[in-house]
Amino acid sequence: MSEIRQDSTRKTVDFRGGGFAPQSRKWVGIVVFVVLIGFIELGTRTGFITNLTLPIPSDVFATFVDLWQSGLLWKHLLPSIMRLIVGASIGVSLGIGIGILIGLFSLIRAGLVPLVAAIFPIPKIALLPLFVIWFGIDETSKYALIAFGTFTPTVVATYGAVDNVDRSLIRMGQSFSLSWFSIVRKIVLPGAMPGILSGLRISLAIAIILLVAAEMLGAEFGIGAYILEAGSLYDLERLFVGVTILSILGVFVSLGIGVIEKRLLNWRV
Amino acid sequence: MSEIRQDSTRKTVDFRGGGFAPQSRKWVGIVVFVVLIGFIELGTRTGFITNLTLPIPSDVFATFVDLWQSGLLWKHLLPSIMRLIVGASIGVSLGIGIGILIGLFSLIRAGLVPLVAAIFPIPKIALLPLFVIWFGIDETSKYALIAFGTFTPTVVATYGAVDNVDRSLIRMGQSFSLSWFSIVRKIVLPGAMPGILSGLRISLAIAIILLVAAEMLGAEFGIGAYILEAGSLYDLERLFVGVTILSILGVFVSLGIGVIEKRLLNWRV
Amino acid sequence: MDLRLEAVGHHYGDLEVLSEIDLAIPAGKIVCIVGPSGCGKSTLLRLIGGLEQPTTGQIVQIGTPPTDSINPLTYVFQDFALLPWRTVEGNISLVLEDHRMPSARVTEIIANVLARTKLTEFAKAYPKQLSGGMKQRVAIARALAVKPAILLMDEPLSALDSQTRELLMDDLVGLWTRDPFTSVYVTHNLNEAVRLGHSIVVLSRRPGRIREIVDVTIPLGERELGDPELERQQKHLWNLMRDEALAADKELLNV
Amino acid sequence: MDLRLEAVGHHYGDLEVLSEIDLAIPAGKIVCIVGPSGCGKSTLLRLIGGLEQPTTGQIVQIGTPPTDSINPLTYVFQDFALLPWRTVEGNISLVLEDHRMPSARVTEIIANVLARTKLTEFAKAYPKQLSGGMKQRVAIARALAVKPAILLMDEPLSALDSQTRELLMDDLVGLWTRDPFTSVYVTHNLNEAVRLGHSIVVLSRRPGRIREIVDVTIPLGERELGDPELERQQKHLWNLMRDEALAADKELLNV
Amino acid sequence: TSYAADTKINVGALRFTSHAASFVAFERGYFKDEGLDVEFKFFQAAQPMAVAVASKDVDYAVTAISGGLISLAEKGAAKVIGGALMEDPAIDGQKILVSDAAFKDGMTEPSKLDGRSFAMTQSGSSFHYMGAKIAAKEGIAVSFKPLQKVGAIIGALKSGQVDAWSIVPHIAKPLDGSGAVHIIGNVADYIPDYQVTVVFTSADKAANDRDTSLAFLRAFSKGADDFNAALVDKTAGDEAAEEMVKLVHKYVYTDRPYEKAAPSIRNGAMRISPNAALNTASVQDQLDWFKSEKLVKDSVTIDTLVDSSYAN
Ligand SMILES: Nc1ncnc2c1ncn2[C@@H]1O[C@H](COP(=O)(O)OP(=O)(O)OP(=O)(O)O)[C@@H](O)[C@H]1O
Ligand SMILES: Nc1ncnc2c1ncn2[C@@H]1O[C@H](COP(=O)(O)OP(=O)(O)OP(=O)(O)O)[C@@H](O)[C@H]1O
Ligand SMILES: [Mg+2]
Ligand SMILES: [Mg+2]
Repeated sequence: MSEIRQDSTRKTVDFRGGGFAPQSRKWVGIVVFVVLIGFIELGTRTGFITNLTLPIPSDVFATFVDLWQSGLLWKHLLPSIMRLIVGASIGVSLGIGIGILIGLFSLIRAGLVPLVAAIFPIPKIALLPLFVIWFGIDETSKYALIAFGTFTPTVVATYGAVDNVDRSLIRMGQSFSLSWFSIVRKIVLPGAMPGILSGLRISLAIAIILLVAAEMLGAEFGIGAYILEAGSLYDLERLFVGVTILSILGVFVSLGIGVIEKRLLNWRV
Repeated sequence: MSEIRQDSTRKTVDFRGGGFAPQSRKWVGIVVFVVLIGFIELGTRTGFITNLTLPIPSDVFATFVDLWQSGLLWKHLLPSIMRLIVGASIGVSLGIGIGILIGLFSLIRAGLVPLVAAIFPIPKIALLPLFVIWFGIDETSKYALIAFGTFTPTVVATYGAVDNVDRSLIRMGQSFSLSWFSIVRKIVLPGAMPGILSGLRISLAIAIILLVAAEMLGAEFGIGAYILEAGSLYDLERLFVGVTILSILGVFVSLGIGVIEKRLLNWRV
Repeated sequence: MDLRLEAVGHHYGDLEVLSEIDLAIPAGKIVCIVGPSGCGKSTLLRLIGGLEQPTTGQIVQIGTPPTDSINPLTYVFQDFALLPWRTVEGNISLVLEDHRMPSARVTEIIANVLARTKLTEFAKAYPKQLSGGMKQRVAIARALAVKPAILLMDEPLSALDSQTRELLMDDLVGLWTRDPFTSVYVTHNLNEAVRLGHSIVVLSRRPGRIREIVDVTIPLGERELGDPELERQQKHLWNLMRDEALAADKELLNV
Repeated sequence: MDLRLEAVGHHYGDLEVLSEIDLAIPAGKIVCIVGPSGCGKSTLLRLIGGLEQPTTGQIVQIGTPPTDSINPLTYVFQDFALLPWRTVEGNISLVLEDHRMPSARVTEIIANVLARTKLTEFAKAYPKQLSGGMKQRVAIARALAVKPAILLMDEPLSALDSQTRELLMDDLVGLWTRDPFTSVYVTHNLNEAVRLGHSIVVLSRRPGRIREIVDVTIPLGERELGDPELERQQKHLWNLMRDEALAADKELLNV
Repeated sequence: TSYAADTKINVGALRFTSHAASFVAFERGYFKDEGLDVEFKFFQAAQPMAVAVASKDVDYAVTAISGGLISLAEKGAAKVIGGALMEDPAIDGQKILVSDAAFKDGMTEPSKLDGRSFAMTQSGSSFHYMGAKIAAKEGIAVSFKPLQKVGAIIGALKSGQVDAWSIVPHIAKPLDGSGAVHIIGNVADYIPDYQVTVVFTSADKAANDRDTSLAFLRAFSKGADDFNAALVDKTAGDEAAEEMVKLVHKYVYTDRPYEKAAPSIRNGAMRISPNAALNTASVQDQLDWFKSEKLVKDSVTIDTLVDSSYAN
């Protein structure tokens, strides 16, 4: 190995890497919330923000405590959760079923994909009058509306997920002469699971959003009904309590899917 | 090379591959539509489907032709498209901007991601009374509602896309001592483009869905207003005309994004 | 069981990929197939394994596979093709489950192939925990579990780094020496070809035709890194292929 | 310009990756670094290029880079790291754009490096149209465009098939012979190391330490496939590393 | 009457004081007395309630005459069988409101609303009808703003984005009290004997289940009589009024404490047509107006909408 000059200028190599890698700083999120709410509290109290624009956060909180202590919270929350569970279960399971059929069979794909694409941009509230005729005014119509709203995004996510299953794994299954049914059950379905779950995240957010529309249909209790009533009376405190509950519900559902993903997909890198 | 026995049983190798590869059969989609509409036409004409449940498709078509010939179609369609364009432009550009900031800066990410997650499941119709106060009942509030609705999904899609930009490309940029700004502009942004565009697909579908909610706010003309009026008058023919227009609008927007993707992302494999 | 390819040709639409392939694959031997990129090696292997049907010609089995062979024509893939959601064990049991065997038998087969590929202690590991070399060992164990009459290997070592490749070549030679198997082995790597092949089939550029078949007579167990006879054969192969490899490399792909 | 590593060590959190590396990289020579998987070769190269900062020790430049060197320490990556949305030309101009050169100068540089890497006719092609070998040629052209004082190459040929690798080794030797450059060349492949390295640094398993430095004295241009002296060196390296490679392979990753 | 013999019916209702007749009839057992086992179905808006009657999820309901109701009648799905809320010049009825900004701008009486905006929920709603009638009588032109929801209208009015509106007194009075909105007139001055809401059922029930329908109307009327006596005419004394407010509070403003709810309930007391009598002339006028606005088909006649055999 040849020798290196010792008498030359010496300088350490410049650092030019780093960055572009998000770091976790949980507390910042909390700070942002606290500052935001504090600012609104101050603004509404001093009148700098008029009471028409936003309610006073502490009043909203007091209203929430009232709602809780009166026991009405659960009376509103439980039916809504029930509607979410039943409606989303129907919509999601139908969606996954049809999505898989679309993913597996060219004929079904050709027939149904345009239909799903046509249904996707239809606003569900536009169909409310029809839902009353089709499904009545009881729970059925609320389930149906939520199911309908979750169905289309689930279908799209599912067949996308099936399409994305690594074809080399399927070819492997065929090369070992696995039956068609084994390939679907043991390779296609688990392979599509990550895509289906991340579709679920969107579907369930939509389900929560649709709660309000669903409870326009003759619901006495329910967070959506509570919000609608507050809105029609222009009662901002209650409106914000309702909206906050939905928002928290959404965050919990999202966390829940995160947990399921961790459990079910721990094989992922 | 050793010799092969010639006298043995001979049998060609069994075929066991094929399948699991979708083929395009465009006509099936058309057939499904034709059969479906034909069935409803027959059902509603014979009374097997009551006139409360569904309108007669040919009546819907006649209503559409009327709407067209009276010139009212454009009177409704143009303001809606205007609202879509302005509202979605605001929401999408803000969303992309904030999404990129979240993707690039850990502090902004930590502060804003929880906020966006909390806003996501809030149904926009619940906030209608507030939007009236905040933005009035003229076009501003309609733009704001559509902008608000498209903002959150765009943010989520954008920072996801930035996160997914191949880190090895960024490291390459750094190794050539490119400036931070060059890396963002020449590597991060183009790399995030496919993800941003596929997020746009969802955002714009949401924008169309929100048209109805937006036009709840004092709109005289607009497809959403047309649908709402038809709904309140239980005029099924007009309701279906309106819904069909939205659905076609959705399909066109989706095709449009497809074209943009082809243009902009022709570098993709 | 032997295999014979008779005037096999294949098209994808208008693209002719293989043309006039006549080839015998005798039992107990490893036949290596080399050729420039895109010449149709993988296609040829898929035809042999029945995953695709040749446009012309036919591929015949001569003789019957051993009765205990569960899947006579079995693949080992370049990308391992392990199910990431199953453990090593689970990946092997996958290919046995469709055959309604008593579960004791399944356990026995799995234990046996894991022992042969020195994987016993990794039975419960998930693919993501394994290095590339270990993953390919699992794929080989899975292939052995179905007692193949013929092993079809498509660049099984290409995804591995060269040190791991060296180790796995030793493993394959060990497996063959203890219990000779029949194999069609596709590779780009001429060193692998001369180390593992009893005969080496050189294909031309697309449409792939047989240009030459080189027999290597040194017994498998005695071939070593740096053997001058092997080096000579390798150099001969490289000289045969160099220009075509260069041309294949320079080709613009239309995607 | 020479480089000197002085007692360089590196940790990722609690994981010690490199320990006590002392190494000189003299101008005009190619230093190869080999070692088992995960021993810290890529980390070492990132430290040398200033993409990461060593936990202990320091890396010093001795002497100044030539004044016309735009980017003295320049990488060539295993995965090519080409921007798929830019043509071959565009990928090269990318690394020149930040330096406010007259555009005629940029065009001239691009034409020059494309000619040196025999890529002139591919100037307008997109990466997706190119084979792996061509992509790596583009990456090399890009690296040459900034007139590096030292080329840092991280397994530049590992993603290529062995025939293409052979062709690119010839190209690299050709480039060096015409205009000797300084390079740190990380590889797994001992054959590459003995074909391209003036000296070969063998690292131990993680934490990587220098086990041995092997000098290869045959001039680069005269080294050939199958040269017995090179075969001997390669075998020696393999014997040094075999057990560690095996152990590295068997390690369970915790992801 | 034995419980087993009771006819089960569903009655649609909004939680408004204007629906009090049904609540009274239920609470005081008048339905039971008629052999009706009533279950209330509550709605957030009148329109879905009308559809629910058409779909037979609800048997009887009370709502304003709207384009939707007429359209459903035209489809042979709904029939009006009686009257409910009505304007009575002697009683505080629906109010005409203007925003504070408009008020300060000089719009102190309805005649000055020329060229101004008038809020409504939707085209073909009762607000639309009222606004149009007021404008016609004053000989002025107003522009209508559809805002869908009462809440949105209140917001728009408070922030001065629409100029005028008309609404039942229990909503109008607190708004006037807050200072953000001003009452400038009474609807009754423009549409005397206005039949604001009507009792309706499905066409099938109206034609084929007369006994039940008549029983419902009888019980409903008794409830209306009690309500009118207690809170409208105030002939039953303070105690009865107090009791009536308490009864209504079981259904309306349930989440507010009684003290806060009581004034709103008292404010909301408008006359409910005695004997569920229907002011056919007013209905005819409304129908004619809907037709003239092309909101309903021209082929609709009063007989399509009203089952006159019940009109008494
Ligand atoms: N399913 C297919 N449809 C159309 N063309 C195909 C298909 N599979 C392969 N080809 C084309 O056929 C040719 C041969 O492909 P094949 O994969 O058999 O080559 P190969 O020799 O295995 O190449 P490599 O060395 O890159 O693995 C290529 O040009 C390829 O693009
Ligand atoms: N950014 C990082 N953070 C934490 N650990 C890292 C990081 N980069 C590398 N490592 C770990 O450091 C060790 C050395 O990694 P490095 O990539 O340098 O090894 P290598 O010798 O290049 O391996 P290979 O032969 O697989 O390329 C590995 O165990 C790796 O998991
Ligand atoms: Mg291949
Ligand atoms: Mg590395």
